[in-house]
Amino acid sequence: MTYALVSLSIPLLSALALMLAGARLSNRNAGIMAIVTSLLSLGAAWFCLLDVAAANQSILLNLGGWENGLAIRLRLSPLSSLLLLFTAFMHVLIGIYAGFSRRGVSRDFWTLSSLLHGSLAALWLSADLFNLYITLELLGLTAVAMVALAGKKAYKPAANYLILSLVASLFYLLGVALVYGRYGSLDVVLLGLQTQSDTTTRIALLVMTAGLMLKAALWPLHLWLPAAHANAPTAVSALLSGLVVKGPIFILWLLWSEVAPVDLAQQIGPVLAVAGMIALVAGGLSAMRSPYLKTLVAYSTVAQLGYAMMALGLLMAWQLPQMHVALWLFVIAHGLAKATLFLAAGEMQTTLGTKRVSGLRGATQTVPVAMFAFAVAGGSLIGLPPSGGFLAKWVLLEPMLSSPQNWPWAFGVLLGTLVSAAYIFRVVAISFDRARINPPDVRPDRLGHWLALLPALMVWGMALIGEWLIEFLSGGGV
Amino acid sequence: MTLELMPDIVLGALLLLMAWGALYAPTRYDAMALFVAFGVVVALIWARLGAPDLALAEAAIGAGLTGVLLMQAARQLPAEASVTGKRMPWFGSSLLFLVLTCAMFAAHILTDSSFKQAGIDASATRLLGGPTVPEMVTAALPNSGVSYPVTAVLLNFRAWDTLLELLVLLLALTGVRQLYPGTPQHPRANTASPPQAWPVLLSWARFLAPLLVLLGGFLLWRGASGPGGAFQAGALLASAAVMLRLTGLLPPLRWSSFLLRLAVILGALLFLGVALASLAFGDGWLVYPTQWAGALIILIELAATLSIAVTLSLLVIGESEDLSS
Amino acid sequence: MSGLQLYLILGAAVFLLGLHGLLMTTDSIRRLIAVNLMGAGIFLIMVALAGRISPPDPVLHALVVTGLVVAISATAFALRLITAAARVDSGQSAVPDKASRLASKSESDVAEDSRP
Amino acid sequence: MSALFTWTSLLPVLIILSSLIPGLLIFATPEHARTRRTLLNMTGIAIKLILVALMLAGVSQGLTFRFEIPFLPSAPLVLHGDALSLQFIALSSILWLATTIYAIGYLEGSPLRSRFFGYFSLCVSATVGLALAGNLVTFLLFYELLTLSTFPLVVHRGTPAALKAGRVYLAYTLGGGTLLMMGVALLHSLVTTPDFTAGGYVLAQIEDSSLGLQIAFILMIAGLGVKAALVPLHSWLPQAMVAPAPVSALLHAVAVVKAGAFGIIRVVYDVYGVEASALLALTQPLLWLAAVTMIYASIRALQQQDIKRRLAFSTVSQVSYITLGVALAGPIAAVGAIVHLVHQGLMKVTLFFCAGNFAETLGIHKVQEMDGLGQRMPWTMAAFSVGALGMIGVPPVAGFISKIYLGMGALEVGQPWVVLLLAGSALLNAAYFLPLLYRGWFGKPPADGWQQDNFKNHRFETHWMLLMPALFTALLSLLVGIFAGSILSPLGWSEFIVSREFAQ
Amino acid sequence: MSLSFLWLTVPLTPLLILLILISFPRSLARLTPWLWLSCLPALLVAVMPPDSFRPGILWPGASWGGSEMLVTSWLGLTAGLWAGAGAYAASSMSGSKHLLRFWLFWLLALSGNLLLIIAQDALSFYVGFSMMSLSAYGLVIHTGTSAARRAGRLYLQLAVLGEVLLLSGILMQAHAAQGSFMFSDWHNAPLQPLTALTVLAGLGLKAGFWPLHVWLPLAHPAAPAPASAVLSGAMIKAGIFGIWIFLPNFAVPDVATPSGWTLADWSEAAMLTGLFSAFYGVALGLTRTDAKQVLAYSSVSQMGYLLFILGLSWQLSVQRETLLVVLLVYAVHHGVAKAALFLSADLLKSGRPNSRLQSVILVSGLLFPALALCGLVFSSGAAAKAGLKDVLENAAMLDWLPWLQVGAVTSTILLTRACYLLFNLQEKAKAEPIPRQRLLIWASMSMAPVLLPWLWSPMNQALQKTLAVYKLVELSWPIALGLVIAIFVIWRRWQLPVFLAHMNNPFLRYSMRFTRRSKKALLPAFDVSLSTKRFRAAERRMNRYWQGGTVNRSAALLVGFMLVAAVFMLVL
Repeated sequence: MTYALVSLSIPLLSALALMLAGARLSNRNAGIMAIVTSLLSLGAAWFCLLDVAAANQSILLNLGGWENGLAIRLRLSPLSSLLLLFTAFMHVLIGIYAGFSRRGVSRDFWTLSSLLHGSLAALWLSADLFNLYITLELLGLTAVAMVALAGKKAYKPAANYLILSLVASLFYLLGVALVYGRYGSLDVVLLGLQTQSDTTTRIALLVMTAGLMLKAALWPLHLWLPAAHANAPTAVSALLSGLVVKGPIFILWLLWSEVAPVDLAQQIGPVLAVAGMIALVAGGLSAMRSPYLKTLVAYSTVAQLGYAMMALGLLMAWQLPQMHVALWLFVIAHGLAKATLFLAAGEMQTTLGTKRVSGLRGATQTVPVAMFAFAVAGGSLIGLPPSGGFLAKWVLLEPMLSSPQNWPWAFGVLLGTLVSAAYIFRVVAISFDRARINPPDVRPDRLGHWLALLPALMVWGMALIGEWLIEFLSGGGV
Repeated sequence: MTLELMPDIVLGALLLLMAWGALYAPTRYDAMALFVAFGVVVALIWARLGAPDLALAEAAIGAGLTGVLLMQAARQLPAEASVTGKRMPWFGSSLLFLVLTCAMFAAHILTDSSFKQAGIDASATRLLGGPTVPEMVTAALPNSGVSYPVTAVLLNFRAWDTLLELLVLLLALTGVRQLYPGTPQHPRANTASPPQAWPVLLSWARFLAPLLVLLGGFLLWRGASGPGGAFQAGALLASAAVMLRLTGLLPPLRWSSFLLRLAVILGALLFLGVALASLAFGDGWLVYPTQWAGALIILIELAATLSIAVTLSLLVIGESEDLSS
Repeated sequence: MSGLQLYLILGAAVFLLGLHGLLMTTDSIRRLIAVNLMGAGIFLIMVALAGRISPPDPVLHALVVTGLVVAISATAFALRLITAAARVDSGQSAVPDKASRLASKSESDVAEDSRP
Repeated sequence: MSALFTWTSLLPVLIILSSLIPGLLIFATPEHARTRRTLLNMTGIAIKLILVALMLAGVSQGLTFRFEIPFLPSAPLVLHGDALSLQFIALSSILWLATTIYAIGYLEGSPLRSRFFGYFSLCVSATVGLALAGNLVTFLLFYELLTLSTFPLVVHRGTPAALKAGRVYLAYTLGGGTLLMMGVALLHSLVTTPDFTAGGYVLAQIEDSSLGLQIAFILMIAGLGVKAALVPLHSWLPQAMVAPAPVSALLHAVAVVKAGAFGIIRVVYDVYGVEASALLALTQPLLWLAAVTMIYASIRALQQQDIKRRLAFSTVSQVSYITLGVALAGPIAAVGAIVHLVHQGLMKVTLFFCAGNFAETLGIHKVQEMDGLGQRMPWTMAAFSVGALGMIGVPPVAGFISKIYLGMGALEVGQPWVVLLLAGSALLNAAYFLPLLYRGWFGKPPADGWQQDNFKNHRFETHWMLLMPALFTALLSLLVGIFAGSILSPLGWSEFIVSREFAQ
Repeated sequence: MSLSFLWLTVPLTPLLILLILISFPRSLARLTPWLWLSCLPALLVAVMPPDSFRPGILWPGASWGGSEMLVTSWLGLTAGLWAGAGAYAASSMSGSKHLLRFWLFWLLALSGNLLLIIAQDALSFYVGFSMMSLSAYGLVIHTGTSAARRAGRLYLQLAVLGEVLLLSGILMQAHAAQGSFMFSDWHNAPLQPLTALTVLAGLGLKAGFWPLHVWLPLAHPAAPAPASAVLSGAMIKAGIFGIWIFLPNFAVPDVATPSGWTLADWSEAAMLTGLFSAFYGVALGLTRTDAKQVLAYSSVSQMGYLLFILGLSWQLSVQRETLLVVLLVYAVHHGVAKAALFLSADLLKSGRPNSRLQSVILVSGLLFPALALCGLVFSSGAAAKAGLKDVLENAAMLDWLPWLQVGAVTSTILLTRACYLLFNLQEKAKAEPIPRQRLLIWASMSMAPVLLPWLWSPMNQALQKTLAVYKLVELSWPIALGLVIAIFVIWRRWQLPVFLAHMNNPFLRYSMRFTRRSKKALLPAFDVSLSTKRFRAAERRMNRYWQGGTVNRSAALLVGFMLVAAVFMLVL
């Protein structure tokens, strides 16, 4: 647990230090500092993971040493340790990209990204409903601020994002209030032992779910996402899609897998799963028809979150532990893949001087590495073996296929795969157009392109540790 | 009973009226004014509900800072397209729907035992047959270092929430900051002198500001044992600062000043430092040693008050030249 | 009906009114007010719930205090953002913002495409 | 752990790496470094051939080559070199050699060669991996990788037509891949994923979950049928003809369609097993499907006026011979199916080489333009004739061996109508191939000269790198037919495979 | 040491020479006079057959050899004919275009023809047969005239059909023989009527008797004369040869089919068909005005007799050996004579005799084979006819005898016409001497019908039996009668109606129709088209609808979602 707390406080300290340092620290040094602290945090997260793997169970910590119920409790489960590691890794990677690739970022980026890192770490560790609310707010505000980093064009989407983010948090807060009013507790573990499916609980869960879905941009509450993610700076888009939307999903998962009474979860699960299926198709179709590259990638987030929603819904409906694994594998695989997609998309946009998908003609020649990265990461989104996406899909499919009455759900996965393939390869196919090449405006930035490739390779490398991951996540996910 | 509830019903009706007005008043200015009034009513309600510290906070924020914020925003915004003549489709039906929802919720509240006044079914909120959380608070209060339970909760039992809350404030400031350019270029940003204020306001400010500072200090000190605390104090101080700045009595708050930056982050930094120190040398993350708990809390509160005050004032009145680094 | 129940219902009503405002208003400031109304509704519910026992539940009060800070922070940020966005919309950008100048170094040549 | 490092377990990995690593290096090779690229290619091929020979020797000595790393729960990644894999690997390695030389000649002076050869090597790696796959999940993995690595080759020209074809190709193959994945996953949930076993491993489950097994079979065959170009899943293949000739050759002869056919062989023999397939009533529909494909594609081929398109439809028809042989589910037919895998590869690759030569040398793409080709390019035309006659089933070119075994196999399992089908198919093959030969050998060359005439003053009728591979494969297709009785011939090896498959 | 590898040289020598030709195309002119030597190994093993050869590494079951009379004599006949025609062609073709192509096809066909004879298993036979049939196409259309191309098309279509039928038959019979392709195993396997039918049809299409003759009268005239000679002399015989070895008459009771069917049941039908073919060939032949066409029809007629013998053999299993001799004698006789006649069609055009001796040679060289075909005494024809008659008499099948006599008469009439037309060719001949080399080869082949009975023992034995006077008379009067009728007709200058001469072969039309039909779109294409145009408008509307008001719409969706979820959570 100590390592987890260290991993959590390092980025927070870094953020404060950066604020304090202000203009005294050059932009570049600020970047280096943020990266180094992320690295330190990554190291701490790694040790924390080893600890958890050794203990093979969740570790609970009552803050301040107060008794259960009074104290805020932190919980370090295998999942949260993995997410800590993942978050830190993404920050290191994107930090390096932001710091050293040709696309500069303003100094505030470093403060914000450190804050984001810290708030995500706080979120993964928290096991207290109100504390989760604060981390949620923290997350939302950071995300909005980071979107606004892109400049004027992003203000409007950022403002919309902010308003909806606040609304979402408030819905969640309303639920928290009702839960506390009903059970007199905010602790996830304690609540899990108490909850019954009476009307108050139902209302509370309903509003919390709605709020979290809005926050996570789960279909049909995803309208804000494409604009916000597409307009954000490249590095920010990658963080937003890869990490930020996963926060609310974590809380949603916590709510339904631990707090909510089982019968209620079983009742409502199919609704979520169906929404996930629709998300897969609707988001995918939007991505397929989007004229802009980053919008396409953003819509693909909407679609891919459908998988997560499906996994969550079916987890609720069937109460099968594999679904935890599927859900979180999706989250991690999607995070890595999406980081690549956004970085690659941003790089290609800059190099080729166009936002349009059709501007990618000839991209395999002019920006080969970035395009390759895009395609490789896309392969994981589609779920081609042996990528992380495939791993997740496989785990998701197994219970679906195990008995005939569950087969219709598999059809959703099938559709999702096809639609993802359609939008990914729409881009890839255009990039092979040699007849009408769109010549690059500037020389490709090698470092940026290779950095974009890195997470894509990692998501395919997940195959190597696939069995271990599945075991690890199913060992003590709850 | 009805008679007993009369003030509440009146307050409630007033509240709803203000809320409605804040949303649908014909002009934006009216709406904003009504929203400020709404804040006042809320503060009243809270006072009535036995939450004086909240009432204080609401008064400082809802009636003070929010008002200034809104006015400032309104000044910069283009005129709003007229909303009175044209209403969105489904206005009525959606309202009806929400009223129905509210009625259903009301019906539920009226029938559910866990929402009864005092003497509630305590078992409902008992944790697995143990004590309720308020009982725990009461029981743990002597060890918390302060005697006022709300402060104990804020700065000890749920100190982690408060730490994060300070970060939210910082975050908002960072967010606001990066909406402004690094170096002022626009002529307006170079204004050497603050805008001319009304003489009445000027004199009021001269009188009010020290009072507010004083009151803030009092609230902070009092927070350990009674209603009050860092936030309320910080909010009041911020109000004072805003007022003084608006009247030009205070020099611009420059982000480029190291001291200002230190003041902004001090609360969070100290808090985090305490947390880390307790992790490294003490019994664990945010576990205060019992004998130092009171002192530590005061220290943190002091720093937090300063941070909150400076941050809020920057958020409210920070012009581009103030915020640029 | 007790006072508690009255305030609970009142809180819900304010919350729903805010939601209605969010549904129906198009002005950003009013939207922000709507969001604040929703928040106020929730705080009302929380404080009312705190009043079920005597003395009132300090935990809920503490939560509301924290919530208020969050709310004011977010409101301040939102207002600034809305103002900035509106400035951009009306084309009277007072000052070129930092990020876009920074971006202009590398992205000046990015074709500004407009939606069809 | 020690088992991980014996040479028998590493050999399958090395075989894959022997093309994968050169492929990756080629990507990094600058465009103008022709010698380096060629050297990399040739080194890879040489190493691969040596390794394959080693494994061939090992397998005939009874050694097992197995490599395993964990991947999914109860479905590890397994590479396993058995007799059947070797058949496919040997074919793809040899044809890789021919096709690489051909491609070097074909693409001389054209842009983006590093990319091309990089993907080319990846494609071969995927094919070899697919052949070595020791269980369904591993097979699925390489099956998808194959799709991905061939797509850049299909669209290599980058023209709008190429892109269109590429999109269609992807739509089909990724759809097929998805279906296959569903099938594999379904089967995994029923019986998990053990190694491929001669005689299959589903027999024990047949009572409990026959419906599931049937659906899994249908899904997998549909998925594999896309690549194997079974009607009605075939129409990507003729469209993919816009690709450069070496790619078409590779697609048709070795990599893609064969991957599908090979998969069908694996699924029927090593997953379900003949007995279970018959019990589940699965082979008969497959047989009909293959029959329909054979006839339909042949008739469509008749109507094509573009040489490559005609060849493409011929591929559709010929590959379904393999399916047919598998679906007949008898040992002799199995020999026919497995041996046709190689025979069709050799003959079809020859045909595509020649078609490419015509296009490259004289700019000839249409059947009508072939008049008198035999006078200008007698060697190419001769190679073309060998391939075409082999397709018809004219002895002693390889094709007739397959046909004999398929026919005998059909009679063996009491499906005499298949003989009629084979006869009809042979007639149709003749109907669409003989006119080409007629024009080539007996037509009059255009009076006003060829519309374009490259390589006019070369020592050979065309670039030697274009000519030699065609002659080489033509010769091979003759030799494997003539010397079919030798043990090392594809036929001998197929009988060896089948003797193991049907041992129990 | 076994000399069995010599069998290998039989088909390989032509292929080897072919390789040499390809490698040194420029020395073609120097090599052609020696190409006939490629038949030498075949002649050698025909004289001294070694043990049979089993090349294990060839296609499964390959086995080449055969020391019995059938193989040796047939091989000798074939090789001799090819050698003669080859030597002749070396001279006659020397000026023509595409010479290399001609020789390549020639050698390929030769190799195939030799291989099919020495094959002891069905697959080898099939290999040889295919090589021969398909390569012969190159010979048929060598001249490239439109007639040749038409004829070639029909020939090829039917050849492929024949091959496919043959292969089906082979497969079925091999299946009946437990997967063995050896003829020796087949003889103990049951024979299904379907198998018999396919084999009969497949090989019959090559043999060219009625009704499978349709290609023959077209292809023979179209091909160059040496090619016609081997086509008629050797290749169509391969069909008969094949039928003999594929469809044996070993009606062993225990290998009869369950239905009790044996080949003998078809014997009468085959004999009738054969006879009909004999007369049909004559009838059609008489309508023709082209010498080679007439000769071709004469072949149809003669193949009818061979079919008759085959049919007979199915019935008379006990007399198989005798019948084999009759068949051999008949085949050799017809092969040699017809080859000579076809060659004369070229020779007579090639020049005019420049001496009396040459004139004599010319006339006699033409008359000998023609008369031999009619059954002239002391010639091979007499031996063949007499042998057949003997068999019939011994089997007490006397009803058939008169027809043979009538056949002799009609044959005589036809051949008279053929000779008449051939002599007419002389009028169009070039005014230059006949190349001596050709004359020599031709003359030696023309003498063969007369000489062979004295050189080759089986034929000699058959001829011996005709030496009785009554037999000589019996043989001679039909010829005489035929000659009288023919001379009478010529004397009266009776002409056939013109429309008969212009009667077209309907199969040419069918062939054309088939070719054209096959190019038309018979089946629909299942091609998908990925077009989004149709949905574009709707999409635009959707885009416009969703563009503005993110917050309002999101709020509405939020409320809507809550409503739906509330229905699920609270109501249900």
